[in-house]
Amino acid sequence: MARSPEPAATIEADAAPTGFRVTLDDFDGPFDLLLSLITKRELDITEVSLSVVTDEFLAYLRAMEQDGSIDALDQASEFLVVAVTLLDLKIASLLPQGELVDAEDVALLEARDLLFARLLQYRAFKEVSAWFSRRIDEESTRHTRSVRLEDQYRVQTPELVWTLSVDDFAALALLAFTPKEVPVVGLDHLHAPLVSIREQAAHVVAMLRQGEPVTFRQLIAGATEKGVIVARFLALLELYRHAAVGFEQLEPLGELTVRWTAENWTDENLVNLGADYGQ
Amino acid sequence: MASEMPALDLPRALEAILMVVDEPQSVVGLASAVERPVKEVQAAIAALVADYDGEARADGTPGVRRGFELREVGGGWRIYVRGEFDDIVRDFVHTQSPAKLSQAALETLAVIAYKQPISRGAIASIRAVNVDSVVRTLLGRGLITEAYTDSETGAIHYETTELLLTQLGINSLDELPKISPLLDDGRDGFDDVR
Amino acid sequence: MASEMPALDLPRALEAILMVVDEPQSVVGLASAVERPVKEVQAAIAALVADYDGEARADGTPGVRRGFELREVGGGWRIYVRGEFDDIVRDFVHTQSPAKLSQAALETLAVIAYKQPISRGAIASIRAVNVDSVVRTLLGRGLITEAYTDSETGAIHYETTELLLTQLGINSLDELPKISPLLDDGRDGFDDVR
Repeated sequence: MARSPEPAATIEADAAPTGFRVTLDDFDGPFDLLLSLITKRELDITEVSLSVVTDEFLAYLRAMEQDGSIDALDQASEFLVVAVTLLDLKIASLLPQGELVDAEDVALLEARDLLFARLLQYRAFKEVSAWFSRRIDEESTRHTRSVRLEDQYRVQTPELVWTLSVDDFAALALLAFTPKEVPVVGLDHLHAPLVSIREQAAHVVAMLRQGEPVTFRQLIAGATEKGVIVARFLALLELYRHAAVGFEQLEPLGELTVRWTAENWTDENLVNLGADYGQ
Repeated sequence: MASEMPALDLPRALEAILMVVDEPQSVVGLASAVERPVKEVQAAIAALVADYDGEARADGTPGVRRGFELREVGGGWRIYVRGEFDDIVRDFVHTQSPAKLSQAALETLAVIAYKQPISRGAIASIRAVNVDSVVRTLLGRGLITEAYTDSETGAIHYETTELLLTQLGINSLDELPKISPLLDDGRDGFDDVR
Repeated sequence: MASEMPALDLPRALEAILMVVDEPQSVVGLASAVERPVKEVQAAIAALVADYDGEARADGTPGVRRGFELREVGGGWRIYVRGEFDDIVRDFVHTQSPAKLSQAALETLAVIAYKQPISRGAIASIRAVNVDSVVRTLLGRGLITEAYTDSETGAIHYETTELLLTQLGINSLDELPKISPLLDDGRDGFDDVR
């Protein structure tokens, strides 16, 4: 529950392995064991490529999907705990040192790690929203006693004390009709502009439809806003879901190459893209 | 007080009140209405629930499982038609079943439920989309409400309402499924992502 | 039909219906709802009356005299609070309905006055909050009434009553001060809000 902060350290004690295993250069085993080792400082967090873990987790999810076991929210959420803890650790250990030479690599790495975590968080809410939907549906068929108050009680309610003049009343109406808008003044500069996944998907599709495989790096070239990078990544995932693109990555942390694979693609597909994301 | 009113049959008085209410009634509210200690009222409610559920009485007499039941939903107690009779009563009640929430609205609702109180900006940063119209929809449906306005940023923070609990058929936010502690302390890592 | 549904527990089905209906129900109407002969329904109702009155069951088990009763009023059956609990229920209702309308109730009343007839959903979208309980209060106070039910959506539309005019000291709604232009075309702004 949102109000009962659970220290991430309890994960360590809970060694029940999730089904998700990772294979890295110097580690091969259950993902939460990986975390255990890191928290016990037996493995250097900076050595762990979260982007590889991301890819493996996505592959794992795909496998679960094919098994039809994607409902395993428990497993997914347990994984989330681990993954985000990992991310926190990694950020903490990366920031003060900053040893990596290639600034672009660092930026890409961080962006991808953040994407990874965002994706996981996104999935968690998406999955739990199914519970909301189911409960609301179930409860909407329930009937409660809600009948008019019997006249004898109604008559005996205390006399209404009315103090408003007709002009007061009109003023009140005016107040009631004034749309309740958030005071937007002075807030815009605090936030990056919102990014439309669909618009970014259009950009991605335009690049990919030229036929040549494109690297993810190329796809986000020139994008300065993290939000744009996030949106392009989510757009790619959405396109993948629609079997419109294929991915290729030869080695961990290697170049991610995206290939256009759609056979029947119309702009209508694009219109529906990202609908799940509310825009 | 109890000694002054020895005649008051507490379970009967409570069921009389429950006949006229149109909102869930908290135990505390009921206790003040009947002028009895909360503990007694709690016990009487438990007895009523068992009674309507048809459990045997203390003396072993078999009970009758009623066509209605007493449920604790949305922070209080209320009489409901027992689930298996919902189909039969449907024709008698012109419920305006509200339009279904969109997937986007459900997800936004989930974010607010787990991270409340939360500002629109913070929701948007999690959902990666503009959530203004969805938040308005949820406000209009009474599922969320304004909790407070941050005095510094002017950002309105939202929280869920008791109506949401009622519509979910639960009594408190604690009954939401656990999704993980990450949503508490994992936040910091995401704040800069928009 | 009865042979197809041997499992239907008639008294339980009837009490489920009687728990949610607002108006007294005729035996014929009830019989058609449960698809049983009128005679059976009559007998079941008589049994329910005795049951709620606490008469001993057929097997001699002593009954419980409920805080509510089943009464025939105006040619139909409805559940009412049992007379001896009137005082307690009245006290309860008293404390629940203060003499003054809340700000929320007044604003909602103003919305209805200027936009009538208007559905609850439309009010909610203008007020950006759930207005169910406020509408009930206004109905209970006799300041608004149900104008009609939209045959397509089933949405009840509300309008103000003469009592409101009296309270405001005006003779007709035409005497309400104009607050346009907000109102003339203001609706469009709310249409996307549900």
